[in-house]
Amino acid sequence: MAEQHTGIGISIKNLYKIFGSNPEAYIDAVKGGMTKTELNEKHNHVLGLKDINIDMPGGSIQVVMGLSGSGKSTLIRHINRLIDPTAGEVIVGDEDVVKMNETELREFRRHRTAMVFQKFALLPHRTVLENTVYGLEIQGVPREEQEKHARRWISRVGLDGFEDNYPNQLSGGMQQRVGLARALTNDAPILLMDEAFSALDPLIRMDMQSVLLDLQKEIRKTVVFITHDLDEALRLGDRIAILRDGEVVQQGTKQEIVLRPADEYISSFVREVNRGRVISVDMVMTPLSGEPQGMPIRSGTVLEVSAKKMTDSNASFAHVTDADGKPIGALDIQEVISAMVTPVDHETAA
Amino acid sequence: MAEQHTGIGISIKNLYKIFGSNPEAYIDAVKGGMTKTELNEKHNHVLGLKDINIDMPGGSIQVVMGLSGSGKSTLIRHINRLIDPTAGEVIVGDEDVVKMNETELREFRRHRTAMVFQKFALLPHRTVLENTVYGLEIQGVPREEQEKHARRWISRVGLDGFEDNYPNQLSGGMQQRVGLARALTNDAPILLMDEAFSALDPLIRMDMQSVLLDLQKEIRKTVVFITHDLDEALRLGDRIAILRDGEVVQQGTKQEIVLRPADEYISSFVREVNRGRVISVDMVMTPLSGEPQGMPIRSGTVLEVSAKKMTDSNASFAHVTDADGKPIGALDIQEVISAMVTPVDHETAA
Amino acid sequence: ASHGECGRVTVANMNWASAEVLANIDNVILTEGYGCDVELVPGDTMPTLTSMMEKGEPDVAPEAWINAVREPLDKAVEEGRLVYAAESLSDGGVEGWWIPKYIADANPDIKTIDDALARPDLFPAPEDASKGAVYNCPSGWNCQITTANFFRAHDAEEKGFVLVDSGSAAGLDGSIANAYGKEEGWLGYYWAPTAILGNYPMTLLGFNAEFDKDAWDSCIVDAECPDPEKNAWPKSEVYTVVTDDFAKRAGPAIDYLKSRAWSNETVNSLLAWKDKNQATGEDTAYYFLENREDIWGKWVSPEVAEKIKAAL
Amino acid sequence: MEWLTEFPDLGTSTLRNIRLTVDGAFRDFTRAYGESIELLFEPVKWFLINSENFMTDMPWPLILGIVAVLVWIASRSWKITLSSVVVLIVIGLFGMWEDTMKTIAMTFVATVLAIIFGIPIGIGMSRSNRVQSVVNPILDIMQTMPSFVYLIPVIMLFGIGKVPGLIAVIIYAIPPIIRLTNLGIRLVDKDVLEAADAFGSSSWQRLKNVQMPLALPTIMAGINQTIMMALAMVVVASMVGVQGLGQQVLRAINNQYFTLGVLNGLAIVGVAIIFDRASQAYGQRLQRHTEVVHG
Amino acid sequence: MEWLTEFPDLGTSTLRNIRLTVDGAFRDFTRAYGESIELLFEPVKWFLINSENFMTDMPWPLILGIVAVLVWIASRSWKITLSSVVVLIVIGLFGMWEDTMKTIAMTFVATVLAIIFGIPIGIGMSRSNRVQSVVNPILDIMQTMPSFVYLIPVIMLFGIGKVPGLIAVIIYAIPPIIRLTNLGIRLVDKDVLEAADAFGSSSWQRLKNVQMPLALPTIMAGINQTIMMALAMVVVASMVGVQGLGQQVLRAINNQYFTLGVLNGLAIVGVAIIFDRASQAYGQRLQRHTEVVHG
Ligand SMILES: Nc1ncnc2c1ncn2[C@@H]1O[C@H](COP(=O)(O)OP(=O)(O)OP(=O)(O)O)[C@@H](O)[C@H]1O
Ligand SMILES: Nc1ncnc2c1ncn2[C@@H]1O[C@H](COP(=O)(O)OP(=O)(O)OP(=O)(O)O)[C@@H](O)[C@H]1O
Ligand SMILES: [Mg+2]
Ligand SMILES: [Mg+2]
Repeated sequence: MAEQHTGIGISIKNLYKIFGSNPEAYIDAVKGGMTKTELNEKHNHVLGLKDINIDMPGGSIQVVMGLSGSGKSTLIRHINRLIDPTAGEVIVGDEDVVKMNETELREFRRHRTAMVFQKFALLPHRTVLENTVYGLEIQGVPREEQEKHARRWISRVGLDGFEDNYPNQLSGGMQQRVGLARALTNDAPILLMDEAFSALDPLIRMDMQSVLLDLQKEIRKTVVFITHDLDEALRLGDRIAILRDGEVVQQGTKQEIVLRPADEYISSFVREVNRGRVISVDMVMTPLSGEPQGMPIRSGTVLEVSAKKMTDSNASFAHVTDADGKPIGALDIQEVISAMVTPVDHETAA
Repeated sequence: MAEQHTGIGISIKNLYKIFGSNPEAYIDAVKGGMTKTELNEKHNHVLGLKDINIDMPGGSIQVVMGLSGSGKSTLIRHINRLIDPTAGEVIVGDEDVVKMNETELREFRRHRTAMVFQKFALLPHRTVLENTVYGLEIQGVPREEQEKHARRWISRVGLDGFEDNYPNQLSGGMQQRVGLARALTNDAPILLMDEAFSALDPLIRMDMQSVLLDLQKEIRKTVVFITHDLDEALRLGDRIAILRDGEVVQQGTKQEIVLRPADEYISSFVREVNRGRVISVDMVMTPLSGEPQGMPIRSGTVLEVSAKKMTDSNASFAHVTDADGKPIGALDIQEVISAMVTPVDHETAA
Repeated sequence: ASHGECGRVTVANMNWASAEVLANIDNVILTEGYGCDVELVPGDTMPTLTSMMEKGEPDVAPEAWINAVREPLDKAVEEGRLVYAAESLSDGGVEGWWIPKYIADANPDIKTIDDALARPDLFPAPEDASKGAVYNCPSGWNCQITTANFFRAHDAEEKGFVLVDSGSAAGLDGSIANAYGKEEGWLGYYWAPTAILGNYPMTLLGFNAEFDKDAWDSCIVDAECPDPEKNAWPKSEVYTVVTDDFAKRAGPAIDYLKSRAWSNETVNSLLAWKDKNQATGEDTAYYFLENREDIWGKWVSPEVAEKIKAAL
Repeated sequence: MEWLTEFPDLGTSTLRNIRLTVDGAFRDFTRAYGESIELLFEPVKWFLINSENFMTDMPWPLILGIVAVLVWIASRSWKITLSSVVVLIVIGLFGMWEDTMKTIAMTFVATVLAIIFGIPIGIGMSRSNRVQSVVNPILDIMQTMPSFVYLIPVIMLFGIGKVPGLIAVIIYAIPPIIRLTNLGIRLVDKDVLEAADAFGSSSWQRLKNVQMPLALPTIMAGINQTIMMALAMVVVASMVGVQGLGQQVLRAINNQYFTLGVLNGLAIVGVAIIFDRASQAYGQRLQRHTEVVHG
Repeated sequence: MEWLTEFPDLGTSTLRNIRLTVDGAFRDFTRAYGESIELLFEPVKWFLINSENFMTDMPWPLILGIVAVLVWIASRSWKITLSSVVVLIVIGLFGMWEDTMKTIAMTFVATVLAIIFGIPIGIGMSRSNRVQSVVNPILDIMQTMPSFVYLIPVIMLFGIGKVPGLIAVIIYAIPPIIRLTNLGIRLVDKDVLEAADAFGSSSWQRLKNVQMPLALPTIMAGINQTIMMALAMVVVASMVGVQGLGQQVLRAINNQYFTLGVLNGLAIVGVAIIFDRASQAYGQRLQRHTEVVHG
């Protein structure tokens, strides 16, 4: 998609976080290379994040993935400073969040960020509507307007009719959607979403993904999105960063990650992806040598679709064309199919 | 997989659940056909479950899916009677759980069931180890044995070294795994798993799925598994039931669900599945007419693999063989590819 | 007297100064002189007397101000549960309305209750300075009713006074201390001998009437008496009260308790000493026994007196 | 061996001297500053006197009406309102109307003041461990120091009457509300607080929107205890000249009037229950979300 | 118009007759059954007397040692142990050792009994709304009925001495622990309880493993208040014949000895603080999980 980044960029620099009673004491040792296990066993401190450097261009969706416990939630909490780092900088726009004083931080959180929490964190004593208006209420927006926005989003996440229910009357997924509506109602340029769709069924999840993408089309927000679902990551993410044990092991565009995983860890990570629907022909085409053969296929078409087109017309070869119809590469059905198949061996599902 | 069901069967009959202050008053109206919306708007009661009838053969894995808020958690809670039904029966083995008295219910919960909760529900004042032994402790198993089992499972879910941490020191996925270890340590013949893997990354999730499948190979438990991940459902589930607004809209084997969705709702549900890895050639082969053509492909091979094999050897046709190598059907590459492609139109992913 | 004869005696140790001293004197004399096994039991007036009446425990209340608790006490004596021993304060307690000495000195014309009531401005009420105040006796004591009736008999209300409830002895004392602190006027009920009067010199006001026993019994002690007349306070009786049971088994010790009496003057000087030194009741008892054999010598037989002296 | 059972103290005369010196100093202090301190409390006194006059001068049917309306506003429950009125009528029938009115006037003022001051102090304590460790021992002193120990100096300063009574009641009644406000706020779920923070709540908004509502059950327990303590002090207050039911209790005690004591005691209990039920019902209304239980 | 400001009561003579009848009946009752009831309490009395004798006869260095050990066992904190010992030594130096020992003996027994009985009652209350609605008004009565109102009848039954003192202290000190145990258990998170149920916890296991540990902060607040209330009753106890610091306070009050009152009051406060800090530290140790905070 477009490179037109208008939102607020986030740039995390040399971020370290150590959990424990006296983190400062070990920061140098960690910088010097002490491992997470060593720190935990010898000093009973947990290394949450280690030397994180990520640039998130304004207006893009940055996906963060990684094993459970690898520090994703810890990282996202640093962006609005719900957690104070042990060392490092978190530059949002042109301000360092770490250096903000209390008032600045409050204003920053009010107007710049909105967050969806992994564990929902709804206010149990407030109804769905009251939860949803919370951000605007805090900002002092007139009540009518609060409700107008809130009702729109409640309806958008499919909770019409539940406005006056309390969270403990809702199912897990409904609660998660309240959290979502609450964040979206806030209408902040930065959206922090920590496994925001994890409790949703595929249909509503798709729908919510569309909500996010539509939103990106209108107003360009900077979204930091943690997810475990690679399909979702690929669908939403402009850029993906993968964490492991508190460190970034790879970051880049989604195609880079899927096609050129940096190591075994990441390749096992992306193994399960439905490649036919993620990878576009551009990734597998070979440079044109001579005349374009077979049928033309538009650049950007995913493998699944082009395979179907080619087999439907019984063609073993095709060529890829750009937006103007100019041929830019050659396709071979065999290449297409083998790129669609998960590269490593796997059991045949029963 | 095998049909050899040795575990305890669960059979749910005519189950109704209405939430609200006076559910009995409306049960007849609901049986008479009052809808969820009507009940909610007119009488301020929520229809949780409506006329549920499901037979879960002992020793099998029953997956329950459905939209967020469709009543999955409510249903699973009826099996160990954390929720009392408004009407209906829950026959486990040959006892009706609804009719048990307090002592029977307690014994039933101790020795027959173990549960993983959607929201984890860990005991915040107990360490990981203490949480994990909870079920055995309750049963009065000697401490040493409790710990032996618990440590095995803690290690199996990948939480070695965190035995003495409190839940609030763990990440969301780690907490979920503690819930998992707690349920597994209990070693009960019935496992109730409410979105038990939702907070896990794909790798650990796969690993946990394997744990479950391995477990099923050794001891056949009866597992009720709620998930939103269709791939997971297809991988684990022997049978799948799909709920909507408190009603079962379809139940059957996974292939039935994927290939013959009962209605638009379910087909949209299964649309996102990675069909190439779920559907086997048996589903798309045509009856043999004449001699078997092309290469032989073993019955049970998934489409993805057979497509690769066929394109690799440049074959447009192949035939399916049974375990003994006897041809049982014909395959056409075009059929294979088109069965792999998601049937409805979808945007080409960017 | 041998140990066997007297045995265990419990003596109420009530918590105002003179009673405390007397209880400690009894303690020493009964222990050393009569070989009793004495235990001092602390307690407020009413719990102590109730316990004596109903449970016969403690055995002795050395100093009971009869007026304050006349009704239940008379009933118990009638029923034969309690017995009056000596009138411990021989010349009786003095009750009446008092004013601080500095007011009396500054206003020599104030000699009687009526004189004082003519000057509401001198005795401002705590919650309404435009009125004068008469501080009443603590709640529940008999004097609360009698003072109220005096108040009415003297038409104090019409003269611009209010009757202020003091609540407790501590409250009453506090109000005096407060007035002294500010050198303000104070008019109200009080009694002697007490430690307070040593600390805060006060002048007793005349009564404008002679004691009239009939009117007293029929009207002044009745809270609902319709039309009280001026009267005077009789001498207040202060007795040692013992349980009937103890009176019967005490042997010679009861003779001591029946003869032990001292005067206002003695008590006042003793209390002044006690207060000056912030001494305990025990200290004061020893001080008395060491210095005033002239008084206590008369309470016991010479042999007993010897034993006591030997123990000091 | 006596030194073993007798603790070696500073010696009688030393102790006596200490006491005499301090007493003297204190007495001089009250004489010097008594009046100015007393002036400070004039408004309180005025307020107390007037609220008492209001209660006693007002025709009783009106008082009943006012009480009913207030209880109704707080509790929105006919049952509680009706029983409050019945309790007052029974009290009246047994001839304790006037004393009860005086007691209500006094304890109402004291309770309200205790709550008004107690909750902010409790909030302050919950914010900072430093403040907590300073305030806690003060509360310990307020609750266990026998009231007469501090009342005597207070009486020396103010004379007997309503002001020392009020002081005694407040000192004794305020600690539970402070402690339980502190506890309640400290127990609020960290996750929810984090969410409030993430939206940029100021500390006041966080307090008002999250901490107070979620701490409410505990705070209401504090209010209940404060009411109980205030009414438990009625007798002590009457010992320093506050009129009302306490005085009758004292009379009963000093004359062994068992029934009179019980009746007046029950009247105090009745007032306590009216205060308590109305305030608890009010608290209950503020936390409707807890009524909903899963399953 | 007098009927408007004067509540129309039952009339003086009716009321007087009621009182006389009840009083008489009660007196007859105590005289008839006093002894047998007294017998019932013999063990309590015996226990009280012995614990007091123990405290006063024991050489003081041993007492200091025992206190230090007990406080250490409870709190595992050198700071608290050391300050407890220092407080006791200062009390001793100021010549209040013996009275303090008596007070400690009495209030320790009372507090322990209040906690032992209070927690189960609170648990019972938390289990059933019916029980709660019966027990609550009883607690209201226990807290607000002036102690002397019931003490006079108790004295008629038992005479003055330690037993009525103990009764008074317990009646007054037990309600906070009952109420806060009840509250604490009722506030326990429903999700966690559901998990405990799902594993088949019996109600005792659920109580022991989940409800009590999670209600602990609130229960500890109840214990704190119970300790405070018990020590606040020291003076009242001494009015009905319990020896100790309360007696000195009364003496101070009646003689206007300001310093003596303050010193003895502070000794009571000191004892309260020792009890409280030790028990709270013990409670703290039981809830280590709260020390861990996210971020
Ligand atoms: N205590 C309650 N009171 C009222 N309604 C309730 C209650 N508990 C559940 N419900 C309603 O019952 C319905 C089903 O809830 P349930 O938790 O079973 O959904 P679910 O299928 O598990 O959804 P999810 O996938 O989001 O977890 C929802 O509409 C919910 O609002
Ligand atoms: N308060 C804390 N004290 C100690 N360790 C902590 C604390 N909070 C987090 N951690 C540790 O930090 C690490 C990262 O946790 P984090 O919650 O960021 O993981 P995550 O990537 O979000 O995992 P998940 O996908 O499971 O949510 C974990 O090892 C966790 O144990
Ligand atoms: Mg996380
Ligand atoms: Mg659910």
